[in-house]
Amino acid sequence: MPEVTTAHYVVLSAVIFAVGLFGVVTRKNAVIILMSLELMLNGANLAFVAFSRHHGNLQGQVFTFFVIAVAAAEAAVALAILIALFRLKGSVTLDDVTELRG
Amino acid sequence: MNASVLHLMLPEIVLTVAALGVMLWDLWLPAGKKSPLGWASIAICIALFALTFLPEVAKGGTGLAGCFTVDPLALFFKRAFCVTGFLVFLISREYVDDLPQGQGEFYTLSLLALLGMFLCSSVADFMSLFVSLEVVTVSFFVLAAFRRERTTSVEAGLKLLVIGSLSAGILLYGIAFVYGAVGSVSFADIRHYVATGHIEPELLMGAVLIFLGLGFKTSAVPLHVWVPDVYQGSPTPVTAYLSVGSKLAGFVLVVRCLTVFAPPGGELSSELTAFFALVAALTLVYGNLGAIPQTNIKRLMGYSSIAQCGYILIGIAAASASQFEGNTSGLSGALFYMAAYVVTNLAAFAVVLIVAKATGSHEIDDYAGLARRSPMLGASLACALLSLAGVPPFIGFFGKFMLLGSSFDLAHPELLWVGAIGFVTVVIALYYYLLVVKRIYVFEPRSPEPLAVTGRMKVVLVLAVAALIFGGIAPGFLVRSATEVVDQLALAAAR
Amino acid sequence: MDFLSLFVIVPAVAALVLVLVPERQKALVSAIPALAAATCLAMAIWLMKGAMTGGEEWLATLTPPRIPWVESLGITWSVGCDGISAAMVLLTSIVLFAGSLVSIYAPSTHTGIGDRPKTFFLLFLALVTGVYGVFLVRDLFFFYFSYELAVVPMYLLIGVWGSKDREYAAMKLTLYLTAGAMVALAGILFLYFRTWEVLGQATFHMDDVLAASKLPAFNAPMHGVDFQNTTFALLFLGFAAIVPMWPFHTWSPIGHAAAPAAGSMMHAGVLMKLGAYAILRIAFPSCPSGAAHWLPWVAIISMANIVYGGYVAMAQRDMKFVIGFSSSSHMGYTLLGLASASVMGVTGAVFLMFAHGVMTALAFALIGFFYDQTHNRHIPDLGGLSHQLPFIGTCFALMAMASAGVPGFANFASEFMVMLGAWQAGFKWQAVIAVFGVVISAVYLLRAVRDAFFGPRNPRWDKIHDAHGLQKLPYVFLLAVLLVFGCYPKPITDVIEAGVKPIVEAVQATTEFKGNYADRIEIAEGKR
Amino acid sequence: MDRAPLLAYVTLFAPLAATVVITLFTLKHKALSGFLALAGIVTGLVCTILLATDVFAGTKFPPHEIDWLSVGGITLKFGVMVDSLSVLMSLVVTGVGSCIFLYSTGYMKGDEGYSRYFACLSLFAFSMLGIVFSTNFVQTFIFWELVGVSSYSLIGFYFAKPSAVDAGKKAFLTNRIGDFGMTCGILLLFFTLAEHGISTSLSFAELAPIFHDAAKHGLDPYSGTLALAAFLIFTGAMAKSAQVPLHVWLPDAMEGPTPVSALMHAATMVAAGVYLVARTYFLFFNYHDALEVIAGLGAVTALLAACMAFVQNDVKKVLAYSTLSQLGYMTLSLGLFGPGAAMFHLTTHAAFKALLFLGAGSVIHGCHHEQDMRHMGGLRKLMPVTAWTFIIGSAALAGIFPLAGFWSKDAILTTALHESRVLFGVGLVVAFMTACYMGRAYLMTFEGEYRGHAKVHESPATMTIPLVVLAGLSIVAGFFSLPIGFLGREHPGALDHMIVGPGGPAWFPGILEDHFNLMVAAGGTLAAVLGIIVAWRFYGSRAWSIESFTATIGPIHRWVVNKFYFDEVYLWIVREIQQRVADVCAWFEKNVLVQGVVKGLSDFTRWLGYLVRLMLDGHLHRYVTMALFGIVAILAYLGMRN
Amino acid sequence: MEGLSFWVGGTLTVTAGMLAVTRRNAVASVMWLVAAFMGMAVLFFGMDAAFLGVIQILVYAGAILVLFLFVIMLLNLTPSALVRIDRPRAKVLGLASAGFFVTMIVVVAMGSQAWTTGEKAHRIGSSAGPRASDVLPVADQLFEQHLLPFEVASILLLVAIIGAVVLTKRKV
Repeated sequence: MPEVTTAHYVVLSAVIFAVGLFGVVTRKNAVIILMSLELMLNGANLAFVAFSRHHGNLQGQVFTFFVIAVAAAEAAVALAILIALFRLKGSVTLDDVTELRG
Repeated sequence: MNASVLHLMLPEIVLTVAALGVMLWDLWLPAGKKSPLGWASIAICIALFALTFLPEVAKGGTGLAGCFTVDPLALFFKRAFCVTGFLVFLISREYVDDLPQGQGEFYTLSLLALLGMFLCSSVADFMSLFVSLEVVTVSFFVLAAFRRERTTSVEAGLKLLVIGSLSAGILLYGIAFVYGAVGSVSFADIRHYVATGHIEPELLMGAVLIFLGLGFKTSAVPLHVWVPDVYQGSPTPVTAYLSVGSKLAGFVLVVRCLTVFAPPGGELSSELTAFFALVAALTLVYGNLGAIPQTNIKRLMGYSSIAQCGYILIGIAAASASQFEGNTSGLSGALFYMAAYVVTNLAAFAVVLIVAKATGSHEIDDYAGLARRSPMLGASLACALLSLAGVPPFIGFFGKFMLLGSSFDLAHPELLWVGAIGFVTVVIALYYYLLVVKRIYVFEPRSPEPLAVTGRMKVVLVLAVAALIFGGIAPGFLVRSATEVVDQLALAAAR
Repeated sequence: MDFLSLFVIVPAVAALVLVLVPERQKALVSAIPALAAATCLAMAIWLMKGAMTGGEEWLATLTPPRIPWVESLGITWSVGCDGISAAMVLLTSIVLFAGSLVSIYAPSTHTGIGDRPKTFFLLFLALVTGVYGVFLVRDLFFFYFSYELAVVPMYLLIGVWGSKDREYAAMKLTLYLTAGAMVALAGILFLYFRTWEVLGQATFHMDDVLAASKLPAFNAPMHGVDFQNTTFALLFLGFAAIVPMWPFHTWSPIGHAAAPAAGSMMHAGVLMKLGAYAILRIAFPSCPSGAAHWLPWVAIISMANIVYGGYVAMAQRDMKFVIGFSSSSHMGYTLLGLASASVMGVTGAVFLMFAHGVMTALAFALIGFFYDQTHNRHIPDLGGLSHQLPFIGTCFALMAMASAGVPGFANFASEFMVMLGAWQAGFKWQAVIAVFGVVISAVYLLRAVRDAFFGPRNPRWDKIHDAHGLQKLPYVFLLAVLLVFGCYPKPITDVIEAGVKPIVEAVQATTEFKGNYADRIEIAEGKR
Repeated sequence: MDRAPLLAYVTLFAPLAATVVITLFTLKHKALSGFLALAGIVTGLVCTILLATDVFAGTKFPPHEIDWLSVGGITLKFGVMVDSLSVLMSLVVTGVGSCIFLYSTGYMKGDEGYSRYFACLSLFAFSMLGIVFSTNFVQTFIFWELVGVSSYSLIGFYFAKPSAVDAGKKAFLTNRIGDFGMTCGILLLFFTLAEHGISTSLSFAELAPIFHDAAKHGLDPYSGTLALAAFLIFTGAMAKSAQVPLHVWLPDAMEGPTPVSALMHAATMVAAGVYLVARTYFLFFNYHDALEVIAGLGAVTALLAACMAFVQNDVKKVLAYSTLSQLGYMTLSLGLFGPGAAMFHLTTHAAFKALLFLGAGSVIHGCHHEQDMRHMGGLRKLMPVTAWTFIIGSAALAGIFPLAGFWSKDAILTTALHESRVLFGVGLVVAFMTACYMGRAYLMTFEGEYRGHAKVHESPATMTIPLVVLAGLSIVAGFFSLPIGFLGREHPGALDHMIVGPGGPAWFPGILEDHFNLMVAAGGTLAAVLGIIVAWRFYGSRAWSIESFTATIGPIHRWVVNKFYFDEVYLWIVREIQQRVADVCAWFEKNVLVQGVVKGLSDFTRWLGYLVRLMLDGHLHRYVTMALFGIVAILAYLGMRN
Repeated sequence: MEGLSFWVGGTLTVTAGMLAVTRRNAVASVMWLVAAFMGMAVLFFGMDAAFLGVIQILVYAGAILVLFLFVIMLLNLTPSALVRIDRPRAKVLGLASAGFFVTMIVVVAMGSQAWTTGEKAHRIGSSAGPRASDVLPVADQLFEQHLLPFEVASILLLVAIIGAVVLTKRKV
């Protein structure tokens, strides 16, 4: 098993980020899209922590802490919007949310 | 924490307290009698504006372990944000007073967004940057979806949210790369690192991802995709606020990051110049072309907002190319233009609000004969749009002149092509703005009854138009302040 | 405030005052612009009189010190006046005066400015402010500022108060001219930054640019291309759109046709002259070798203007289109005069700008007069109008004569000067074609006069009235101007020549000139 | 200022003053307008007579000039040249002019545009005098054009009549074509001389000595360029003096009021071309090729016009073609080194042709605007004064001894005989034809039975007095040429003395020394008498049938009746070439430039706008995909830069 | 130890993440996402970031995802409502863009000398050595070095609270 370097973690984080992206692009369900966005943030978090270890300082870890806080805030607002949407439309499918276009 | 930090942060502290105060006061005011909140918010903006001139604040400095800095750039933008808030709150009253509920929350969130903007202009490391930016962004998620009983508003909120989160991810990834390359998130450290000649691809990639992520706020291609939809769907005061406040918050960070990634002597800047040139060109073309077939004024303003971002990016590209040395008219032009943009755009939105209130429509066709129904509204909107189009004697003309001019500096010929595209798009822009002006002046009104304008709005319009013209004829003062800001930045960046 | 700045300030202040006057005060609303116009005319006459007696030296004494405006960019408010400017200012004042009178004394108010006169005059004055600015400022930034300021109000003037196709015409005109201005701005910026490089100081002042252009470093190639050739081409092409040079002329006839009378007058009379003036004022002196490089081509294109414009005019049936295309044909002479790069030709070109401005203002005023009542400009529908409109008919015939280059009117003298200049520059065939162009212009103008004004009385137009009393004033005034300067052109040509001479001599001093104008004859020295 | 230039200026500007005053102030006061105009021209006449006393006495005046325009080393001047030539011409213009002005006050009575008429007529007098006194080519050209303008305004005087307006337009445009050549000629002349460093002046007084002594000034006297310039300048004269093929306007110009035809299209304006060539003869003298062409053109014009005069029924048209023919005569003389003879004929012709026109005008006036000779006849008894003066005029035109025409025609024929026998023959034939068609005209108008319906009356005194005066002139004008002692060759004739005498132009070939040739006189007279006899046989006694004659010559007659198809050719050029070119240009403008390029560009931009708009179709996932692609593309672009 | 955590945690995160974004049933997605976050926690632990690992489980898995679950239940997002999830074209495009993005990052990351050599760089700001499981250095960072973001984060949460309330209050 080769030695695990920072680059390995970066690649892994990119893969996780990409999985999130994939979800955002392909899913129609707004809830799943939100979850995919969370996954993307986690990808970035991984990179931060890996770099934190790489550089031997804790800024990356602290940054991750804030990212989690931001993610929580975003999730709260996002879910509130989804609820509002659901109340109006009866669904949270993106195909129903195309009134604004052009 | 010592007293000097408290002095430095006085506007932010006042703003926080005020926002919370407004939130609490709301609980005491009976429903339907919420207009004092609006007056209070306006007063807060005036007070903040005054506070920025307090010697303790104005002299600048850093605090909070180097995370918070007050320099001329921050002050310039803070003042611009005060004006933004002042005008937005003033024109919002036309709209918010009619809301069935939630006035208190509206003002609180708007004030908190303003706080986010204030923080954005003062941050000195990427951690604070990210969090402050998110304060602005999340506030706007809520504000955009504020009319939750309307599908368009909620749709706008959702679209803003998804693209916003995506761009936050991009931004984060960029910051991560920069952090990975440098080992610090502090601006000073990174600037020092860049200035000493490191140009690793990961650093470049990080920087580019950061600027791309910030492009969400400034509505630059390719993360501009939310702009037209959200502008159209959001409540009109929010659109106004979004178009100015959110954009400026993005730009102050862009400028700030530019001092980090393109300091004198740094070798990253040629790549960044190419990047900005490309993005500016794409943004210009996209915004201006997309605006041509629009029939909804708010959507038109959305595309126009993208286009304006493109012009500012020309100046940013020139700043990146000149690396705060020699001719810095690109950056000062960008700052000038942003300040001009505040007044111009808000004047336009004021008219949009009034017309929407009277006619209930945002269709451009309903602006037919506006100058007949209300000469004042017609003239104000026409002036604002022509200023956006860059026509003398309005302030937008001078801004565009500086920005486009900066791209023709023979010292960095690689920007010539962007300048050329800028010139072409100026003509296109004039076309679609004139389409609106045509409806205002040339077409006959659909219904002849005059539009009423409240005294308050009359004052706003007269002031705004006067500012547009005065700023266009005598731009010296504003240019001087912008130039001073840039000079200070150059000094700081060279350190 | 100095005298020259007053030309810009008077209309601007009048516009500001007008903003404050309520729309109901109709008398005041028309009195203010008329007063401003009269003031400007008086000042312009005084200026020209001074220039005739005192020459360039006297004009130079009028130049006030520069007022810094935006220091960091080197923008100053600086005005100045030479012979060319003096002539153009006089032209502007004349057309402004006549245009205000025509607007005020319009026989009916239907297509006149009965609708929202305040806004009309406001825009009109804004436009005039810009025009004066272009002719007087000596700072490239303010030059461009004024140029754009003069272009854009035209959109509304045409769009709101115009006639058929006004929306299309207004949009086309504005976009075309703005596009041209953009190209020219590129050239201006090149000059600006090159001057900055050479002098080490940001300045938009034309004198500084000229001073820099004398230094060898100014001409250093710009990334492989010749600096002057590129810059001149940009400046020329940009400003040529408003001249209007073929094939960029298509905005002009329809623009004229759609505009209201005073708008057309201002537009064809003065606005179109901005282009040639700008070329002469900026492109020639700053890029003399670029001028010498490109001008032979301009001489060829100007033929397209003259002949093509003339023939298209011949095929038109709308009176305003006839005059519109004839304008683009006549401006070909101006281009040819500029292309000759000789004192005679260029002076002729400037004088032609003056003469054509007055003539075409007269033409559009006259057309406006009868169109106001007939609501018809289709020439075959008219006919015999002289029976009902003897005064207007006579004026129109005289205008046609002036336009067709009949001696006695200033147009003849100027066109003849252009021909002399062109031949002198070695453009013999161009000169011959230019002479032929005069024949063409006579064909369509006489035809227009015949079909519209002569022939049996047409009872359809029995209801319309001829001009009477004060209504006649603007027409008589414009005709008198044409005749006075046409009968004795020396005073004004002397003034113009003094302004033209240094500009042309700079071009003639270049090596490029000696290569391109090998055939040129040193008439003055009688060499060879 | 000296007395002479001052008088010349007064002569020149008095009619202009009349024009200005009439236009500005007295349009409503008809009588006053007429008086002012008459006063203007009579003032001119008086001044000219005063000048003539000096000039013909041999006083020499330098030209008086001021700078009209002076730019870039080229100076154009304006001034007056007082010499025998100009004074002679001025005498013709003001003299005949005064008669005609006076005549007009009667003829135009009651016309709506009375004041306008006199304004235009005075303007014409001013323009014509401007040519006469001109000192240089440019000034000549300026007044040349002004003459065209006043001619336009007077031909089209009855602007309600489309034919009149068209005739005016035709005259103006035909003259414009001539002026086109003239301008080119002036430019070519000026710059050729300037190029060779010979002269930068266009003044006659300065150029004449140069051409006279070409070698001394380094001038190539046989330069083709200068010959071309000379010929081009002549094209101006060709148009104004209505030489083939630019003659087509003159017959149509008869649409104007008859006094106008008399003054301009018979006596003075059309003679301007001859005057111009005479004035600038120094230019032509060296260029024999140019002169040969001129002579040929003159001969052809004289011949063709005489032919066409036979078939006209409109009395004014007959006179018009006769004028054409006589102008051809003068031109012939010019081409044969006889400017003096040409000027002589010009002078006499002015008198008797004006007389004829005014006589015709009187007839027309008397017949209530009937111009067709077929509806006249027998008018001699009804209008005796008119008839007798008409006879004098016709005889003078025909060249009957001792009337004016005899002497001048004789001078031309002598010149012709001296240079070319062929052209002399042409001259004789034309002389015969002239007598013949004038006989026809007289006989059809005044003899036989009255064939019209309107009541005929003799004209008022204002009209008959000029007739009598001009008849007197037509009788005596020729005697001026008589040498003292009749055969004494060493004493040239008075006219000759005037022209080439000390007060004459700087350099000018005089009337030939062997001025009077008995053979020529006899030949000419014989031809004229023959012509009259033939006319009498056809129209007087009706011994010969005109119908059978026309049938005999068939195709020739058709050609003549159709005026040799000149008008058709021009019409074809105008319709098929000029208008087609105009249509093609207009088509190109509309469909290629406007609809094609400009609209194409704007449509393309708008289409791009729609395309961009389509990108945002409301589907969020597409937005995200687009954004991602954008980011990837930008990163790839930057990656590729490295 | 570290290698093991990388491979185990990495595999778990990626697999579970992929499953989470592809499940039709939203509840299943959430459950898989919980698994993925657990994998992340494993990775954090492996990198001596125990504090973060705990936070990850507590906040993400414990709070945020439970919130998601609540909402899903609240909205009654039955699988039947989610039948049409496939977007063939979008899938290709999404895959392609995501793939490009990753490729680019990988190329840059693998090209970086510093990151691939495995040695721990100590360049800037590495005053305190990483004493992994200790919370104190993190606290120092949070409350001393990065107090501003910490405070701002609280405002952010306040915004979120107000927002959530204003958007979901019953009465419209």
